[in-house]
Amino acid sequence: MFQVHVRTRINGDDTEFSCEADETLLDALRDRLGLTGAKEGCGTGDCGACSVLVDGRLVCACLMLGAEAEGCDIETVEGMADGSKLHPLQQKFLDHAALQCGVCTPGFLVAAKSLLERNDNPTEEEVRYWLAGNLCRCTGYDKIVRAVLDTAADMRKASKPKPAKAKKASAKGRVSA
Amino acid sequence: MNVQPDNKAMKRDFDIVGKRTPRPDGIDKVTGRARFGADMSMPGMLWGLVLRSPHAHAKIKRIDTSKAEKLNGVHAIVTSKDFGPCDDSLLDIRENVMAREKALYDGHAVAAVAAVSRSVARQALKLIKVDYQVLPHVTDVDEAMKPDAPVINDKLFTKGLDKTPKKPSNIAERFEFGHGEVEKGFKEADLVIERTFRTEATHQGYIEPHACVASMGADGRGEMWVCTQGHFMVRNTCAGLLGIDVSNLRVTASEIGGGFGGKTTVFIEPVALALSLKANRPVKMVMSREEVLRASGPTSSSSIDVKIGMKKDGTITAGDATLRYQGGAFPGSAVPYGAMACFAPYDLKNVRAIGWDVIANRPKQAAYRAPGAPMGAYAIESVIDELCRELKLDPIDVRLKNASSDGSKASYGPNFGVIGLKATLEAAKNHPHWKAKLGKNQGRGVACGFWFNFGGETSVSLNVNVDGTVGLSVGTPDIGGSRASIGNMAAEELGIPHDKVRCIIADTASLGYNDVTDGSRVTFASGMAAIQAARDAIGKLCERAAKIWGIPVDAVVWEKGHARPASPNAGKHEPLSLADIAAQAGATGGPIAGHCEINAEGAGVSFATHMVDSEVDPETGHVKILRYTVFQDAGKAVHPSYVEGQFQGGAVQGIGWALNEEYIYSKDGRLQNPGFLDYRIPVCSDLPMIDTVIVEVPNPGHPYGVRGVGETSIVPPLAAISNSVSDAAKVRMTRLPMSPPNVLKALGRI
Amino acid sequence: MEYFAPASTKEAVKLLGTAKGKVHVMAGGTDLLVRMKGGYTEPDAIVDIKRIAALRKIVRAGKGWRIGAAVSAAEMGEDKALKKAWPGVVEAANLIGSTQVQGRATIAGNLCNASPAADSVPAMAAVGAKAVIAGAKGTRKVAVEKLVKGPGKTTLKKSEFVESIELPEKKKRMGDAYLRFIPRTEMDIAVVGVGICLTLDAKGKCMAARVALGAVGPTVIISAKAAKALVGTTVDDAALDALARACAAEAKPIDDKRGTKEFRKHIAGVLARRAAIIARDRAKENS
Amino acid sequence: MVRVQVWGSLKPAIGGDDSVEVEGETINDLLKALSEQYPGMAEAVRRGVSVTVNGEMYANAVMVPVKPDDEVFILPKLVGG
Repeated sequence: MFQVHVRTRINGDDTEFSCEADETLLDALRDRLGLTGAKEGCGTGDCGACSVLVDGRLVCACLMLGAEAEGCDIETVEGMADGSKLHPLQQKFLDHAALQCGVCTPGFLVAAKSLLERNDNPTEEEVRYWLAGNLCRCTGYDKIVRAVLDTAADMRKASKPKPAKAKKASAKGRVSA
Repeated sequence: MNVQPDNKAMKRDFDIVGKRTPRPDGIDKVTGRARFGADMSMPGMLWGLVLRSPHAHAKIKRIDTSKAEKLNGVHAIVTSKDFGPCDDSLLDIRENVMAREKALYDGHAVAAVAAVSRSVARQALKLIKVDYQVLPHVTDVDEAMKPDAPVINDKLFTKGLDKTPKKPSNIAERFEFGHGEVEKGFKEADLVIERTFRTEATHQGYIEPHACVASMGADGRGEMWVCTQGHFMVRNTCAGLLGIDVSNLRVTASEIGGGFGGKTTVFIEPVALALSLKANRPVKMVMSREEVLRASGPTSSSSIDVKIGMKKDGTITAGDATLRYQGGAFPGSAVPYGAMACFAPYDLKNVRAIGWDVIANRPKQAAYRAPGAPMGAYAIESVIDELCRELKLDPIDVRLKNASSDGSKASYGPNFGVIGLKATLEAAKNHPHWKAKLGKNQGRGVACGFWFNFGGETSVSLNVNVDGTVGLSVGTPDIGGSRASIGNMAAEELGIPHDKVRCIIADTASLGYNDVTDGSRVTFASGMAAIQAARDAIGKLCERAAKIWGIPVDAVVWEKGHARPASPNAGKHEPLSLADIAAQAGATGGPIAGHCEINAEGAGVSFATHMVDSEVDPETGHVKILRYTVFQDAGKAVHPSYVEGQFQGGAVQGIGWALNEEYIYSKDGRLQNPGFLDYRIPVCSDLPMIDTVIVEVPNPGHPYGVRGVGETSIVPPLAAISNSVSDAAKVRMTRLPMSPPNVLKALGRI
Repeated sequence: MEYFAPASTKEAVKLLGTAKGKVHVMAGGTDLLVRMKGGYTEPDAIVDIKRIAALRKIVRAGKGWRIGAAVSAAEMGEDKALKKAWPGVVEAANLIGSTQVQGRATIAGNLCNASPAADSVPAMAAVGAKAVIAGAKGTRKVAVEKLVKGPGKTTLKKSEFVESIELPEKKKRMGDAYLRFIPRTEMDIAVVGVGICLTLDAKGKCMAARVALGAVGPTVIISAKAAKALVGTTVDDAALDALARACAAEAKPIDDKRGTKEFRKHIAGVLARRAAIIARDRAKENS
Repeated sequence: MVRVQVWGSLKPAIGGDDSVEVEGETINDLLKALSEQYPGMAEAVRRGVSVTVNGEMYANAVMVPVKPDDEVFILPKLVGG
């Protein structure tokens, strides 16, 4: 099998690896680099358990080849905490009991981080739609959504106080009830 | 043994139990460090993959593995020939993990390879040639019961009939439960409603696929790393299938990414072990999502007839139900539990439930959260709802009027002990949700549900460390925070802070046997054992204090984490903390530990009432869940956050089952939707917040009053949602899932 | 398998022409990798076009727009001007898969994957989008609905690939909309999709309309009858009813795991009605 | 003698009634006596049953004592999820 040599930066560390040309980034992270925080729940982009950030963009590591990561900056759940200091989302997930089995948790954390980096004041609906690609079978999502909303509220408090935005539910092109 | 109710303890104010403490595995799980099934690697490890039948039913004429064996990098190939004689009780499992004469369902394992990489293993699978003779198949439960249906197993003669039939069929067994005379009861009714309901098979849908690493050495000793609900079960089953002494197999439970009953048996684990045995190298196997859906253990599909009679005042005069469940290609569907549980919420004079266990060309069903109960409850609670509507009666009042209560005779036989059904109904009736206004195309439904809950074999070891901390080893995999709840109960009993107890899941070589994490038993049974182990340790701590003080041990009491003289007569001694005594353990007699090995009894049944508002789009048939409230008796909520989590998770799995989840088989008997794209579990944007009300009617069978909470929460939702949708759509729904095409059809729009 | 990441269109075309065996062009890869995982395709080579800088951009092409084939749906959603001009197309692109998939998936890939249920295709077809195809003999343009022959099949020749998608100029009193129906609220494949673009005159009467139906035939259906139901009307209830009837009649769906024929035909009408209202209101806002 | 009640489909195995009296001081005694007296019961016991004594469920603990006035019920062996 044709092997590809890939140079990347992962969680701030310059990292090189070789992988088969048709190997996913997820397999490369897990099996070549020992970064098993991202999980494979489906391998088809339907569950979000393998969520990572690539050049700041939220993606499923199972839907990207390892070879495509050449020159990319990759962030995984392993890079979220600052040493022993948890990221606020990690702490809130614990405070809100937003995990039961915990296998979807790395994906949710990375996805939620990506949301809050773009929008520090999401509505419940915005949180729910942003996280729709992350499946959780244990919690019914209730405590996860609360943890994300609570983190956002704390992060807003920590930065400069802003008047609350008037938010309208986004209809987009979805047809539901 | 049974731990006697400790009423004083139940009424007391707890220091830790009932508090929302941090979970001990929390940091690992939010930082990605927690090691799940697929996260383990071993030196020299090979990758194992399974070749699966593309046919629903086929004779396996020949398997030619010669080409695959020659492929460079392939180290072992196994087929059914590698699974020799075993105990009768394991025969079905042996055949399910590797097909023998016939492939019995789409996805049935036929052969497996171990190779140096996944890509080599994939190539090898393609080089294995299997000659199939395709046979007629049947996947539908009602079709499978017909006299002219293809017979899947010609050695299957229906059990439970007055006379065993002479001809084999797909009907494995008939079950009957009940008491009184239903026909007499129907005559006393003012209104009798009879309906037939259908539900489709669903899957537990755990996010983590089955995964394991098996390593069998040349010395005949093996180790396994497995994501499972019961590593002792994995050990005993694998050892039994491969003829290994139980003591020669050491199994460690990984962190487990959900199970819900689906990981209470084995699939790839014995195969990995067989490959490792043959290759003499560790072998890792991880199922793909497609394999999980095609070839693990989904739940039954069902077809149910219900007839219930009611008086104008709401009294149920009789209930009769016939439940038909297909449980895949082997006997053992959950139909007896469905038949036992379906009428359990009601104290009925005349009741009968008949269950038919049916086989079909589908994967062998495994347990799924209160196995068999949700479908039965769906049918019965739907008819009760319809009776209430027709007779213009309040559905909660009617349920209260007929509800089972302390001492009433259960529909399945024995008398109930102390139960909390009425308390959940009262809580529902008094909740603002019940009175909230509904809009156009919106409806509300309620339903009750019951589950037995188990105790079972449990072993716990508690070690007092030199610094006053405590190591607590339990043998029930932690599937949703049980290390927190069990550790907290031990800390409560010892009178030390919760973070001084470290609770771990010990491997099979380090602890006595434990039944699997199932039957909502872990917080109840392992908790009870942890309390007993703590009491055992306290006894020893008191002995040491007595030695240190030079007084008799019965003059020492344990209070708030300290040994104290029982009375002034015992002399004046400064209380000794657990840490004080632990520091002197070596000098006063050696290590201090507590143990408990029990077959835990007194689990105490559990009831819930669910209330749900939905909105139906009459043009598309789309159902939106607007509001949901769970009322469930937890006995005593040890860790309320995780009790709420069980309530919410069960409700949402029920929402999926009710609305969109289903196994879809095509005419050729192949599964059409083996992926999360088309096996549609609820996503975050589908749902509202799930409100919870924890009702606490203490279980006298547990020292702290605990009842299992894990399973009951999935029993009422199918019915509650169907009742809600029926209210909104103004038409009685009798088929699950209530997917848009099915709803639109029920509405008569297509 | 070999992996190539050419830096220019020219190089990509050359690779496509010379690579041996089964060669796949990869843009976002969100369909291709799923098909590889399922064993439905085993490429001998993949040509990743994301390293071609020109294909990573959204640029104005005259008064219209050119969206590079490697531009992700998320990037389209973040382009305010594009979103303002063709909200239906952008919303359709933003319905493909999850947030994660949005970060990779492209409308060119969505088109070339040639799924009958592709979300962005009816929306693009409704506004008259064109695919710009690069090949050994330079580029050619083709209407998006002409690029797909049938499920999984395109009219692309060896060494050709879609380099960009061109959207026309958004004129005054034009409005577009795309709606799809799925059983859940996210993450499903469209059971039916309807893209509509219409142009009103100064008095609010519909002068021109294009109605494109997805997932109700082997390829997207451009329905002249449905358009006719709108043209000359004020897109009132009567016109909407006629539109719904026409769409239900024009839909030629199959029964499958995602829906029955009858259901899909019915839904095509329901969605067309709802999409037309949105398109009409957008056209009014754009006057 | 202890009166033992059985689930509906076991009635034929004990002669058509829903209960039968047998001699015994533990669950084990009762199951053994039933198995010896009724071949149909032997088959059921071999495959596994749950027994309730005064409403308390015993999955496989057979040394539980029973008294003549106890309510004893034999049910299918239960599993959970």
